[in-house]
Parts: sequence; structure tokens; C-alpha cells
Amino acid sequence: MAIEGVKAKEQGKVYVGNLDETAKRAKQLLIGRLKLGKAVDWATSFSLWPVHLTTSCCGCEFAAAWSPRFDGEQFGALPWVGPRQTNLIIIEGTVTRKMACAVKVTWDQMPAPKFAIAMGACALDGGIFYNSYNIVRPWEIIPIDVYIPGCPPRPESVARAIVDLQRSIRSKGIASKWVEEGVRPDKPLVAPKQDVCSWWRG
Amino acid sequence: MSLVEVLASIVFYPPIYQLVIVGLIVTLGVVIIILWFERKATARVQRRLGPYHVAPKLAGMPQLLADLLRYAFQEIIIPRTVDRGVFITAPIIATVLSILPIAVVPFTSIPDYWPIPMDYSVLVALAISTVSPIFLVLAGWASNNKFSIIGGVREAFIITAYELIAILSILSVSAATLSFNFIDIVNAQMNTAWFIILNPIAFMAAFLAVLMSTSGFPFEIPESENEVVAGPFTEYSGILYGLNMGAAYMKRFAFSIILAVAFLGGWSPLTPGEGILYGYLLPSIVVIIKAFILMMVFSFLRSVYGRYRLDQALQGAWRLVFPMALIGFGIGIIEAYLGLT
Amino acid sequence: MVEGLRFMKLSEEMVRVVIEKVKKELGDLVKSVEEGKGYISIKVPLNRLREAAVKLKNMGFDHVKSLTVTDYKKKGVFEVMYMASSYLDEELSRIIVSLTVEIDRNNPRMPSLSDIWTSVEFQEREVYEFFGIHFEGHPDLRPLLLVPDIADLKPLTKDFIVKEEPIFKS
Amino acid sequence: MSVSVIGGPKRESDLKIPGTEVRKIEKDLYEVFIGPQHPGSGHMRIIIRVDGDVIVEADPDMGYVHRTMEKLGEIRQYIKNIPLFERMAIQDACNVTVPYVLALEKILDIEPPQRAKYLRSLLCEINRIAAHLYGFGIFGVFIGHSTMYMWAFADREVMVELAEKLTGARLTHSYPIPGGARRDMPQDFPQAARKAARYMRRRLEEYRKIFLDNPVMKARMEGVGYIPKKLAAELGVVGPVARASGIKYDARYNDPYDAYDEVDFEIPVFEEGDALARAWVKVEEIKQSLRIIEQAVDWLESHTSEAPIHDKFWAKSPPLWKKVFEKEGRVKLLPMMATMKIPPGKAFARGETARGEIVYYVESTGDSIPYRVRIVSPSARNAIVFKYVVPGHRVMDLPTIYGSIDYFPPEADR
Repeated sequence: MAIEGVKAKEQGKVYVGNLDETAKRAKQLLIGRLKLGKAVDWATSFSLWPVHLTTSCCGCEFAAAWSPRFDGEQFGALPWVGPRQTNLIIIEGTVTRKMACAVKVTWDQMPAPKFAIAMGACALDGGIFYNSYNIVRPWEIIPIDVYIPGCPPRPESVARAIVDLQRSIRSKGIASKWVEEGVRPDKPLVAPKQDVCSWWRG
Repeated sequence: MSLVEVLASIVFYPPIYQLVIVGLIVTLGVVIIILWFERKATARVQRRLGPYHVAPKLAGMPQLLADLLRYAFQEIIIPRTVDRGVFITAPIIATVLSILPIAVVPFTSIPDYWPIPMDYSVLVALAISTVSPIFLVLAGWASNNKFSIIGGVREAFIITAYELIAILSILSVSAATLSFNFIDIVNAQMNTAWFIILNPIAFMAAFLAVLMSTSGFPFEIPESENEVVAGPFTEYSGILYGLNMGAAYMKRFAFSIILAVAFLGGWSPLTPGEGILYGYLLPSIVVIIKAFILMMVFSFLRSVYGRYRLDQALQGAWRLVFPMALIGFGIGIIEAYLGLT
Repeated sequence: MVEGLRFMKLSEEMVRVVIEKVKKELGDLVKSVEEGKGYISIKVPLNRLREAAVKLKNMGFDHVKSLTVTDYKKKGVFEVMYMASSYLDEELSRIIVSLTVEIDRNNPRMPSLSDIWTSVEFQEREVYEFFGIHFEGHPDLRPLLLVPDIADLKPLTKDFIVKEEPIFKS
Repeated sequence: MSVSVIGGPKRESDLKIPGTEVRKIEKDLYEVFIGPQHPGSGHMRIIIRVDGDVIVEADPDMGYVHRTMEKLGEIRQYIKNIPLFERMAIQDACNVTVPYVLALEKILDIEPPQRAKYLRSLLCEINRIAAHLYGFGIFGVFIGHSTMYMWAFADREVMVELAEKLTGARLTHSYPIPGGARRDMPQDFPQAARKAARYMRRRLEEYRKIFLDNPVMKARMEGVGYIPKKLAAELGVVGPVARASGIKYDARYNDPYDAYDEVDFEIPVFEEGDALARAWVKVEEIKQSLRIIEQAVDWLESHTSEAPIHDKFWAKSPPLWKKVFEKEGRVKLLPMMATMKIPPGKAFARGETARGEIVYYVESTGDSIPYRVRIVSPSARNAIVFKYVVPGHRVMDLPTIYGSIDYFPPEADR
């Protein structure tokens, strides 16, 4: 059935309205007029769900940080399964060339506002593997908010990093501004210099 | 008529009260509290703290509020390869349908305080509750993601297994009372005993069926994260995922209310009296508390069990729980024959 | 649960017995059999490798612990060692034999032993990407660990030089 | 229809998104990529082809954590390789480095003093328990039992704490050095170790109740991932996987090193060969490790304290170093170790880590850096299980098998 006034090319498509426009207006109303910015920052800071991406052996201490002794869940951070539902990525140690693509793709799949923590000396600048031919510095691929030194860092320092990130989200209002403006206010997104996924296409 | 009375007559106008107040607000509150309880109880069993620092004085109660608010303001990603219309509408319809059975369940014996008074309410409630899983399967199919599709197919498998059990075991109550009317069922329970005592086998079957239908442990198979990331909801983000996650709990709440009315005597210790307060509000609170206790039992299983394999769950459903439901149905018929109820 | 086991330290006597057995079994196949530190080295010519492997397997050496390749750039050869041992034979499980061949560094091709010892299949793939040794007859010869552009560099050969540490250089 | 990949690019530019290419698969199968960002995969990818709910083909795609240890080992001094190789399996750090040190000792032709042997074995067993508990936790969460994960990780902290008391580091101990160990036992260690052993025995009973005898868990594990004895020998699997299939092999027993020929313990072997048997092997091994810990602590307590390092090095060390040892019980790293030259030679050594046997081949040309170090870690040898055992199982069995063989990608990829 042809609908009048609709281009022939677009016949048969399902129309759900202009979602982008609606979302923009809703954002303006909620954050601009109703001053919900503080609430958004509060909610985001206490709901930092790290995505399940174990890049290297710091995953041991990452796992320990969510174990009963250190219990990362008390800060509201719950490791979750898929990137679509999370807003925090914790790079656990060395990122190899093969893994770099996974890091990049996972980061791209996460919905904004999203944050990143780099864990371990390897994620800072290579650490003990600084001269290896197979590693990539994670800050070349994604923007990092907090670095945790140590090889591996103790679970307490992971908790500390999460608390630090929470404070900076609340004090700088990163999340609310990000939601309102659509771009991150204080940090540009990183455009990787090298094509980390080149090997995939062969 | 004073202002309070006018307000009360609006708030306690049955369709508004049961669909908006109970259906949306109380359900949301219950979901938030039950999720918090689930996380806290699991944490307790696992010898840790659980959500805490978000509000130390309230033992982390607003944690779920924070999660919800965060989901609400997060970006909603709609991949280019999905079927847009279905992708967006499926979770919304599933959520609405999963709380809709509340509309046909009475919270009191006075037919005036019943949104849709009818003699076949048990059938209608069960019929509505069977529709929402279809939209979960649709959501998985529309996502165009392999994990979603596998999750959707698993959901479909599970539906076939639990649906008959749920219907049979809840209908055993109807068989025992020779009525499809929830009010008659509750009255019968008030005269003799609750059906959980008269017919425990049917209650067990119904309990397991509800666990399966809302993918609670040990039947958390469609969303089993170790094979199919988040099942049908893998591609969902932002508030759409929040809806999806809430829908399972809302459905569980709706089912818990049905179970509370059908097996746990509804508003039983209380005889609804005159007026809104004694005739409507207090009985409904009793029902909700009973449903809430049921939900706490459902949630607690998470910390004790892992999950069954799909074929094991289906096998268990057809070989063990289905005969249980049949026996329960038989017991119901025998009870009616002997005139116990 | 099966009863617990008791200890027996490896004695030189046992090693000698196995060496004799290997010599008798392989006969003229071997170039030399000598005792190394922690293993027995059996050198065979490349064209008799598969024959020797089958005989070792029949002796009871049922799996390969390590496929070790060393690059001798000056000699112009790769030394390939199949370090085999036994699970099912308790005597032999104390011994490790290394079936050693040398292959030309410039034309690294050799027969695959993965149909004799299944346990070597993944390690042959690994050697293939790190040294570029082509195993003829391997069912599935693809890079295992590396991304293709690094596998082209053959990183474990001595041609590939990594930036060294500046301190404590001796 | 033979195309079973659903989805794909709608525009030319979409081709650049990895994973959205349309390819044809030969049969009417469904290809699922599990990993590397997947809760059921860890740091690797398993490509499975499923027919309905049954896996017909599994291809482990490793190398996501390949950090080039063999190459880096060739350009670092011998002593610096110890912390390097330790990063393979940091929750099992002492076990994976001891065989390397054994290989060096074989080339150097020295035997560490008795005290050092006991100290090393002590830490090895502490690490083994910690690593088994780690494996248990991961196994638990893989089959949806989060309480098992939490309990195992909580009790692992006891062992980690014990190791920290002994060496000063939570995970990366760098404890064994050629010719000995880096530190003597602190005074209050024996009581702590005995207390931990008592606690651990009690907890194992509770694990049995909630996990191993749990009907749901039993249904998931029984008969899954069955490896017959012959296949296990053919695939060359190691550690608990082999011992659950009835193979009586343990490097501690078949090629005793350190103090293992002096202490009294048993090697648990099961015949069933399925995931449940593998879990039981771990439980029994933890019990045996506790026995070894107690014996080692008893021995160390009853013998006088001496520097746990070979005289060849200790005699040459400056007096200040000896003073530090007397005061703190700590062996300062000997200066000669930094540029230690090792005589030419080749050595092969094996040791039993928590996940199975690890082998090192070290070749020296008389320089201060090795000419070649070859490591074959237990997980690298167990990876073959994915290819040969997983097909024929259902999709939901994949995490069970993965968890039960306790595969640890950083260790496998080296």
C-alpha cells in the first residue's frame, strides 16, 4: 500500500518518529529546565558498571577487588556482561595487538557517558613488557580517566581509583554535561594513530 | 464531599488504583526494593557488604535508584542492522503486558473495587501473562545479534515448557473450587484452608513455573551470561535495557500476586469491611505483602543455586514438574468431589 | 579415587636402561643418543624422522611435552626437538626423550608429526608462526597466537631484534 | 539455504566495522564467536559452529594475551627473567618460576640447601591452593553459581595473605632464585600457616555442601567434558585434567624436585574423567597441599635458621648482606646475580603448577643472557581440549568445560 506524500524509496518502512530530535528535547527539558544535572552525576558516579573485558593478568587482582574482602560492589560498581549496558571499562594490564581491536570495539559499543580506568604498569607505559613487539599502549586507543600504578596493583588501589573517578564525576559534573551537550566536556576522544583492527580484515 | 474524599475516590477508582498505583508505582518500588534485597541477601550469603556507599545510612537502598537514573540518561544505541520498529517497541509492550494481569486480579472481595469484575478472571489473568514472552522473543529476533537470537530461541523453548505447567497448576485451584473467579477462590480458602496446605503439589509446580517464566535461578537460561551475554537483550542499552531488566521482575511480581491470591489465601486473615480503608486499601496491602514475601523467596535462590542446562531444564519441566502439575490438578478435582472446599 | 602413589627418585641406572632400549629399538635410525640435563637427546636425520617417531610412540612415548626450536644463525640451521614422554607407562614417564633434527634455515620445511602425536598439533602451529617452519601434512597450519603482520616477521628467529635494556648491559 | 550468517553491512562504508562481514559457511551451521569480550571466554576467543544446540566444531583462537615472553627472555639477564615469567600466571607465581630456576641450577650444577628447598615447596603449595581456589571461583561463576566464586575468592585471600607474610608480595613473589630462595620464614609464620590450614579444611567441607553436592551443579558437571584415559594421553593434557582421567602423572612424583621427595603426600587420581572429577581432584589436591604445608612448617621450625641460598653465592656476598639476613631474615639480592654468567649448556626441567605440568628448556652460551628459553605452560597444552573434546556438547556445556579445565589464557599465550 502506498502512502501519499512519502517518497517511493521510503515506502514500506516503519516510522518511529525522529528519535534524535525527541531525545534532544527531553534532555534539554530534564537537565536544562528541571536541573536534574546533579542527580545525573550522582547516579552515574554510583553506578559505574565495569564491562567484562579481561585484557591481561591484572584480571586476577580485578577479580580480587570484587571478592568479599574488598567488595567493589559496595561502591555501586557491578561487573556486567555486555558493553551495551555498562559505562566503565577497566583495562586490566597489558593490551596486546590482538586485544587492542577488542578494546577499541568494546569502547565504541558502550553508550555515553562512559569512562575508562587503566590498571597496572603495563597499561601505563608497557611496564615489564615495555620493549615487547606485541603490545599497545591503551591510551593510544581510548581516553583514560584514571591510571592505577602497580604490577599488579593491589585491590585497594582499584577501589581507590573507582572512588577517585566518582569524585571527579561529581565535582566536575562530567556526566550531566556530557548528556546535555552530547560530547565530553573536559577530555577529547582519542583517535587512534594506528589501525588496531587491521589484522581482522586480513 | 470533602477534598479528601474526592481525591480518595479518584485514587481508589479501581482501574487507576490497580493499574497506576499498584501496577506502576508500587511495582516500581517493589522492583527497586527487591533488586536491592536480592543484591544485599546475596552479599550476605557471600560474606560481603553489597551496595553500601551510595547511602550508608540507608544501607545502600537507593542503589537501584542510581542504576535506574543512570540507565535513563545513558545514550540509547540503536544499531543500524536492527529492525528498528520492533527493536524499540518490543520491550515497551513486553513491560506493559507483564504488569497487565494485575488489572484482572481482585484485591478485595467487594466486586465494586475490582477494575474488571468478571467470572473468568483466572483464565484472563493467565491468558494475558502468556503474551509478554512473545515480545521478548521478538526483541531477540529484531536485535540481529547471534547471542540475542540464541537467547530468544531459548526463551521460546522455556515458554513451551512452563506455560502448560503454570496454567494447569493454577487451574487446579479452579478445579477445586469449581470457579474461575478469584473472589470465590479466596472465599473458599477463607472457609477451609489456604491452597498451599490443601494442594502443596500444585503450589510447588506453580512456583517452579514462575521461576522458569521469569528466568530466576536455577532456570536463568535465556539470559545465561556465560554463553549468550545478555540473551535477547544483548543489543539493548540505556532505558530500553532498564525496561527489559525491570520487565522480568514486574512479571514476577504480577505472578506473585496471582499466586498469593490463588494459593496463599489472598487477603485472608482480613475480612474486607465497609469503606475504602477497610474494604480496599488494607486487603490490597495484605496481598502485596504476601506477594513480596514470595518474591523474596524467589530472589534468595540466586545465592544457592547455579543454573541448569537448557535440555536439563526442559527435561525436568516435562518429566517432573508437568506430572506434578497434573497430580495437583487431580488433587484439585478430588477435593472438589469430596467437597473439601 | 585411586590409591596414592609413592616416590622413587630418578636414578642413573634407569636412564641408562632407557638409552639402551632406545638404541635397540631405533637401531640404525639414530645418529647419536646422549644424556642431556633432564632429557635424553636422540638425533636422527630429517628423512627418517617420521619412522623414528612412530617407533618411539610404539615404545610408549605417547605424548609430546614441548616442541622446542632453536635458531642457530651461525650454523644456518634450526634445531627442532620433539620432547616426548609417557603418561601410560610409569617407568618411561620419568624420562624425557628429545627427538632432534636439524633443518635448513633458509628452506625450513619438514614433515609434520601431528598425525603421530596429536598433542603436538597446536605447538606446530605455534612454531610455524614464530619461525616460519612449514610442516608438511599438518591438517590445519594457521598462525595460532600472533596477528598476521607480526607473524610475517617471524619474531623468535635471531633475525628479529628487540630493543634491549640499556642498564646492566654486560 | 546455505548462508547462515545473519546481518551485515547495508552500505559500503559499513564494511569497516569488524565482525559485520558477510561470509558463506559451508554447511547450514551457525557460527558464534565467543570472546574476547565475553563473560564466558576470559582473554581468548572460541569460535564455535553450532547445529541447533549442539557444537559441531570448536576452534580456540588464542594469543590475545601473548606478551612475547620467550623473546623477551632471550634479551634479559637470567635473574630478570624470573619476574618476567612469573607474569604468566601471577596467582601461581612460585610454581611457574621454580622449574626455570631448576633448569638454571641444572646448568650451574648446584643443589640448593635443604632449607631453601623446603621454603620453596612451602610457597609452591600455598600458591597451588590459591590458584585452585581461583580456578574454583571462575568455574563457579561460569556455571552461574556466584556464591562459589565469592567464597573461593574470599578464602583465597587467606592463602594470599600467607604468601604475603612469607615473601612480602601478594602475588608476584619472585621468590625462588638460582641456588635458593629470597627470604627466610618469619617467626610468627608457623602459627599462621597452621591456623590457615585448619580453616581451609573446614571450608572445604562447606564447598562440598554448596557446590560439589549441590544437585543443580552436579547435574551440570556430571558426564560433561568426558575425556577417556587413552584420549587424555593422546592429547597430552596435564594436571588435574589428566589426573581426573586416571593418568597417574604428577611432576612432583614422577620427577621429584625441591622437598617433594621428603614430605609425605598423595597424588589424587580419579577415573571418571568428567568435569565433576576435575573439581574433585582440585579439592583433594588442596587437602594434600595443606598436609605438605604443615610438614614443611614443622621441618622449618625444628631446624636452625641458615641462609636459604647456596654457599657458592653466599660465601662471596659482602658482610652487609649477611647482616641484613641476620636482622630481617631477608636475603638481599646478591650483586653477582645481576650479571651472572651461566656456563654453556642446555637443560630441561619440569615442575607441577596448579594447572599442571610446566616445562622449561633453557639454553646458555656462557653469556649473561640465555640463548633460548622455551616455555610450555600447562594451559597451552590443555588448549587442545577445546578442539577435540568440546564438539558434540551443547552450547551451555562450553563454560563448564572451560571452567573445569581451568584454562588461564595469559599462561597459555605466554
